[in-house]
Amino acid sequence: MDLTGSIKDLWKDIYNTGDLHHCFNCSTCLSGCPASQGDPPLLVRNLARKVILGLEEQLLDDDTPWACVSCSKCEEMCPMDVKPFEMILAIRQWQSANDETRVPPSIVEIYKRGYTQAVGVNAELRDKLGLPQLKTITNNPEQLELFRAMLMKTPVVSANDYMFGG
Amino acid sequence: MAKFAKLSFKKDELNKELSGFFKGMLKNGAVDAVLAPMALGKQGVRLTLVTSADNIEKVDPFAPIAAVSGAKIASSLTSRPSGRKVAMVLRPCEIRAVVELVKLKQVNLDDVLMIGMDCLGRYENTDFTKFQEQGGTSESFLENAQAGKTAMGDFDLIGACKICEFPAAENADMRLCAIGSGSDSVFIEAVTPKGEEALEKSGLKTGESPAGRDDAVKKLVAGRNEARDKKFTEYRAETNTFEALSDKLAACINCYNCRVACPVCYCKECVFITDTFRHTGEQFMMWADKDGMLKMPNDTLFYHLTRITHMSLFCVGCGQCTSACPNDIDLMPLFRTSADKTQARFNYQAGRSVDEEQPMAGFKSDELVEVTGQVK
Amino acid sequence: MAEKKPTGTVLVAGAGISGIKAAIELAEAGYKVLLTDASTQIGGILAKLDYQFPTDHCGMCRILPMVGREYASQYCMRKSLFHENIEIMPFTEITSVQGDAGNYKVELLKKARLVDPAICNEMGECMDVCPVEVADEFNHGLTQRKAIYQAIPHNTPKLLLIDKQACTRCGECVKVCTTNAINLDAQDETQSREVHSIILASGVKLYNTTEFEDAKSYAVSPDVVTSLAFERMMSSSGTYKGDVIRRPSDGKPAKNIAWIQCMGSRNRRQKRDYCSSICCMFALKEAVLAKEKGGPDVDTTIFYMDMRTFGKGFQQYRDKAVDEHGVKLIRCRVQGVMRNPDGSLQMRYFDPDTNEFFEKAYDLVVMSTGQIPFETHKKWADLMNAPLDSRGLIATELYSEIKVSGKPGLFICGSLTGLTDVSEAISTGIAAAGEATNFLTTLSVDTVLEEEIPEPTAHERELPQIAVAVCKCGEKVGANGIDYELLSKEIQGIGGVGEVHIVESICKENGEAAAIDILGKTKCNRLLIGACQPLMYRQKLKNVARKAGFNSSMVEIFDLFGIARRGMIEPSVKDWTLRAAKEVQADIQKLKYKPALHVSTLPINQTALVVGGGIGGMQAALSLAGRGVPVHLVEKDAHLGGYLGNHVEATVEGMKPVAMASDMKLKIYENKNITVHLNCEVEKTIGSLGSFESKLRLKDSDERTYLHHGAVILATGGHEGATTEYGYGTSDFVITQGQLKKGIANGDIDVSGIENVVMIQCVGSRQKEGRHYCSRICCMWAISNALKIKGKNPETRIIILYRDVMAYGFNEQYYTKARSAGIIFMNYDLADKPRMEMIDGKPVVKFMDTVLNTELELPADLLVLSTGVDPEETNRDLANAFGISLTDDGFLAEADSKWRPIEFQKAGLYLAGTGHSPMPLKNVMTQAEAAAHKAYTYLSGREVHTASVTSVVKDALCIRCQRCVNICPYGARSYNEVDKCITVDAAACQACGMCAVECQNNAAEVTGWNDKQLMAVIDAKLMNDFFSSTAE
Amino acid sequence: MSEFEPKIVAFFCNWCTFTAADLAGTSRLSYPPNIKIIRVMCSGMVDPKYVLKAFLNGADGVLIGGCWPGDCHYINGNLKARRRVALVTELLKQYGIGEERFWLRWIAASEGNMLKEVADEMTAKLKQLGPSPLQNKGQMVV
Repeated sequence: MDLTGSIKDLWKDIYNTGDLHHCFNCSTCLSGCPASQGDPPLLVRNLARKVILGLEEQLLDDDTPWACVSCSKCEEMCPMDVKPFEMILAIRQWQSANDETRVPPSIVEIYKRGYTQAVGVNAELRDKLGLPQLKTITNNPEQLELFRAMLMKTPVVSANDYMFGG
Repeated sequence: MAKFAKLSFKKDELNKELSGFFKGMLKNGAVDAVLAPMALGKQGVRLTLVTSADNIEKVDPFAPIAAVSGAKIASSLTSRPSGRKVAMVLRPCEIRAVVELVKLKQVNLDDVLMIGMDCLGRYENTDFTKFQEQGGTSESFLENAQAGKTAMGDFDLIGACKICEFPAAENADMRLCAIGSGSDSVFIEAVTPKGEEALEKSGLKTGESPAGRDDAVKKLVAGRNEARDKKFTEYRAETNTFEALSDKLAACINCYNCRVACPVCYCKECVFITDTFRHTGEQFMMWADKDGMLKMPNDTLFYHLTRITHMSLFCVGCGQCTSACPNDIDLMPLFRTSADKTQARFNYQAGRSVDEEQPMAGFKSDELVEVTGQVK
Repeated sequence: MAEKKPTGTVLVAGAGISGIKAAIELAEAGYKVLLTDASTQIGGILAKLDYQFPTDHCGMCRILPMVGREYASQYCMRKSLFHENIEIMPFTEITSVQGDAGNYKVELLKKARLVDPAICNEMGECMDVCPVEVADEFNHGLTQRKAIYQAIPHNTPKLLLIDKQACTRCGECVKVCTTNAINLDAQDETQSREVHSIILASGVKLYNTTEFEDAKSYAVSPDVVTSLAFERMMSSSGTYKGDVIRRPSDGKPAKNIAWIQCMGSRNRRQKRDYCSSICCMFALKEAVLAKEKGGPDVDTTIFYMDMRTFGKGFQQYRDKAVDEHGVKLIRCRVQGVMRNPDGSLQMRYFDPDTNEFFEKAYDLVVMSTGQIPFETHKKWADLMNAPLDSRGLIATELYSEIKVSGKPGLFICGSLTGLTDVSEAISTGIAAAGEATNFLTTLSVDTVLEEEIPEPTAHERELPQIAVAVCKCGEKVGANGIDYELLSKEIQGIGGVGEVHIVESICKENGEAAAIDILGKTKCNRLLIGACQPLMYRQKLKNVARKAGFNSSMVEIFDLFGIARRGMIEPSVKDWTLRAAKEVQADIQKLKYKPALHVSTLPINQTALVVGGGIGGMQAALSLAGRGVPVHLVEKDAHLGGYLGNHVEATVEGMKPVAMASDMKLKIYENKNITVHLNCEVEKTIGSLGSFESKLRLKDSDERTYLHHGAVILATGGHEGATTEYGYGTSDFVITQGQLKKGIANGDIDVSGIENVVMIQCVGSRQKEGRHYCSRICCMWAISNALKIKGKNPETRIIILYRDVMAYGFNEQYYTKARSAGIIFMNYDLADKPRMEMIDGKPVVKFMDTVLNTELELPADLLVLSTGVDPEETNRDLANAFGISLTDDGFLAEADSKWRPIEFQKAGLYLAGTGHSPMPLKNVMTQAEAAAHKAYTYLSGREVHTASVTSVVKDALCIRCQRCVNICPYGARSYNEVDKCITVDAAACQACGMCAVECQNNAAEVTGWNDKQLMAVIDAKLMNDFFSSTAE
Repeated sequence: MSEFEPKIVAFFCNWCTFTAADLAGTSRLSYPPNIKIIRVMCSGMVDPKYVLKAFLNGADGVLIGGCWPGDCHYINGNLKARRRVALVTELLKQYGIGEERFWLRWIAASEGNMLKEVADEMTAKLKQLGPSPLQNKGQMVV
């Protein structure tokens, strides 16, 4: 991809702090991020890189910021104090501001499986640690059906029901 | 590709023909001098340094005798070089000793034209006199020896020669080839460019190569190897303990003749005659007290063992040590069996090449790990 | 006659490797040193390390003096250190410093050990009976020790002490002590000393994982250890006695070990925005050793951000670790460690090579903990009333990392100059000694006057008669000691012994007098003194002998207790006595056959030759000339200054090499002591320390000049590397960092309107083919150039393509500054290098973004290449001229990469600057100062004393085979072509005896270690009464 | 008749192995009195003559202790020693003194425990082998 097309100063519109550019891609934000286990995975480090390079289209199409579960581990552990969580929120705002029709994919996710993102994916690890498997709504179909019906009553879902595959 | 010049001779004229060759080289300035065995009448056959072409007639390289090792003479002639070109006619074992001495900076080959002769062995000095009395000549010797007939009544070749694997000379510029070249001719081979130049100057025509030579040499060596292995096995069985060994050496009187005669024992003075081994009466008494008695002279086994550590890596098996012993201790197999092991350990071969580093001169950080058997 | 000036004295605070080196260097130069350390012993961190990178070996002893070696201890540095001019005060704090440069008044607090090492006979029962057990800090709490203990196992004497905090004063130890060495009420004592100069050599505090909250998510188990603790786990004297490495928690062998880099460092949130410099190599070394010790099935992984292998030989070490030992390197900083029920340690990481997440369990996790410099710097600054810089570090002068700003006479070295590896610690130590000497020469002080060495007398050459003096101190020996009557009876019977004297406590004054009196009267010509702690009393006893009229080479001291007791537990009095008598036989034989030795002196030509007129060479020349040493400065080009001094206007730290160089040039031409030889090259140098002769060739001419000098400093620098990669030379838009630097400085390159700049690092560097090393300065050059452009034009987009950003130490701050200025750093892989295409006259750079994992491209208005540093080609000729060797990369090969970084194997030859390896300006200055001091140590006097024990040639026996010449590791032996004989350079010879063994008839021999002596010793050892000492 | 007690002559390098011996001493690790230590400056200083002398004088074993490769105070003395030991071993073997009686070991300054192990191990080995063929014949046979 040719960078001449990219917007050098995009970061000013999205996350205009003195912190962003300190990122040196150490991946601390990745290694402990629960949402990085989702599909597609949230890769905080990559978001920072896209903002810095000013890859507008890629960022607009990128739904992973919505997968963040706000645990703010990255915020706590980032050695360069980039404040990744704040960056993620900033990206969400910027995406919404640049596309009124946008339906946060997390809602689609919630509709699909009852959660914004994959819960109970770490079944193996739980086994290993001798923990019982989570009773998630995802693997409790009739509960999930009720839940979907409930959601369908909300405007944002009913207005875009085509997105929720009926 | 080596060049050969055939030298045919009528009966009893081998040396005459050879002297013609040397004369040619001296006359045409291929060399300024020749060091070669010469027949000096009552004085027997001795290495002689000849500078005048007129004196070269008596040259007799194939005579089965080596009163002293030519390597020692080579050292005297070249360790402080004269600057004049010398052709040296030496036996294979002498040349191999020379190779070691070059590495030890005792021989300088810059002005030397090395001529190696095919060697079928030698007799002890005393036996050689008998040999001549019985009318033995170099020609007869060459002929008989190739037929395996070396024993003459009560004497035969020295032990070293019987088990020598190197009848043909390596590391020579030229070679005098007698093995497998028939009874009426020898060949002169130019091996190196230096040798070819000399051969040219000598005026001899180059031509056919000695057809049967390589096979003859192979055959000879095979027999020698067999004899060697037999000898080694016997000797090792006889000396497999220190006690057995010291019995073998019991007759030693610390005369040090063996190291004087040894071509690779190159020290000025042996350590055993330096102050280090000038013991005090108090010490002798102390040692005597240890076991209640002390055989004198002492340090004999110590001497021989030390000599092995010093020169077994350089030993070329010429047998001069045995010849030199006044008490007829057969030292040759002692050094050869040891050398066989020590040289093998460092896969080194004394006399093989001047470019081969002597084992004690170097080291590697990642070698011989089995010695300590330790890993960090 | 002139009145006696005081002896120059220097306080060296901190007895780590740099402090010890500084002390030794000052002592060698003839000054008195007071060497203090706050901890209970000397050695600093190195006391804990068995192995150092990049050699994985020890060899600390190589820092001992080479020429004046008999003035110093001749044993392993781990035991202890001794030098006639050094007073060592461990367990001592500096409480106040009054006065200023030239006459400091220092208050010292000598902590009470509660055990008097001078009396303690080291039987150790006290440790058995002590009921208190506490964690042993020497092994980082991985083992236990008693309240009365020995701080470091190797120390001799043992130097026991009592841990006041832990001690319950139960008094058990006092009861069992047979020598009354323990005094539980002993008080700390204060001392006041006057010194002329001070060197601060203390290490800095290390990041402590129990102290800082950002460590909490890692230090979750006893199996998570610090890198220093890991060293103790590997050490033979450590936790597992050199056995395989185990998990502290349950002792299971650790098969799967991970290292986490930058613990505590490179952390903006924790206000620690610096790199600790050595941890990367430290971790690599530990990973390699872990594999060597534990075998191939041990798995080692290092989690890193940038693998900073910037030093000499480091890149090769790294490649070897990865390619040959299979150490895994993963560029990811893990967020924490989780402890599994089975005790294993779970970590989740993202592997950028595969772009996948992994969860793995490890047996052991090692935290590469860094430095916390600020407290230490603050403490010293307050005490010395020295300035701190903006970073909170002791401020040094702009062009020095040694000289404290505005405080003449006060210097720093070692980790105070930034966490340093061994070779840098050594260099800064020597340089600090050099600066201190510089300073002392401006004062009215003297060096220690060397006493006259008596020639051996005829009496010494007579038949050996040995007087044996046995030191007795009743109370010390007590119950389990030696029967002196029996001992002297036994010894009297040994041949060669003339007299035996039992003298009461020679270590005390009255005993000393008595000994001198008795021994003064003896008819004997050799003397053997039996004492309890030879290492401790060596000097005192030697003085006794000298006062009694003995040539010190005729005196031996034997260890009455140590040797006798070795291998015996609680021997009976008789056993012990007989063993002592038995052991002493060997010493007597050795002394009996020892020739009368005497120290010879070498005349010194007090001139120095400095090769290379760059900044390093000029600095060395000025430093020497400043101390009154005449210097020949040889430069191959037509002008002084070298690469830096002619091309580099400014560095990122604000140094101005060109200005600095022109200033130095002025000083040099003004200085009467310096003769400059331009357009000259050294063709051949012969001779040895003190008397060299060099042949100079004037370029493109037959003119030859001959110089005579006593020492040589090679300061051949380097220059920016050449390249043909990335279309260099085909387009004006493709230039090197050097060209850009210069272009910006002199305005040839206008960057104001410029939009896109791409910089590529490591061009032709850090790869097996090409420069197989890191050039160390390129990252900072790129950053400083990029910042300049940003300064002129903030809108410019600058992308720096790097492999590892080598912003070690406080350079990290410039890396951070660059990023916050909007400069974009993108990592590339050696296997997938960027490519350049010329598209309508512009270089278009195509490269893989290893973060987004997509191919990017950018047309650059300027493509700037970091082509590294090449050594001077002329090094080859120099190597031949001086008989020295080069590294595979063509740099000068120093004697020892860690312990003798600025010396060559051959005495009298030293090196400094980029000729050694690429390095920043400050390091060049340090090495130049260090090399200058090395040379000065010998050039300051008209002669140097060689050791009395050296190898000699017995010419009458010598056959000139030159095997000794080939075998000598110090080039001390040479064949003199003119006189046709072997000569020995007595200053270079270290008396290792290799020549003596190589020589078959003892024409080569080490005096004092000859065959006669050794064989007599063997006889003595194999007497019939071999076991008499253990009979019954 | 009490158990056979081998006599072992040990040449220890001044820098590493001798320090290890001291360390063993100060750490109060006892090792058999069968080991008679001779301090030399470097393992590279041990002349083959010394080894022969020791055996001829009735030693049952000879032990040379030096620094690990790379640690040598004199850079490479230990590596040269290693070649010499290989040489001397080759000829001792032929006359009934096998490798098990002549050891070279790397023992670093901090390896006091290893020094003890080596000393114990060698003493045990020699007890098992019995007296050297030269035992008590030392000067008589030579």
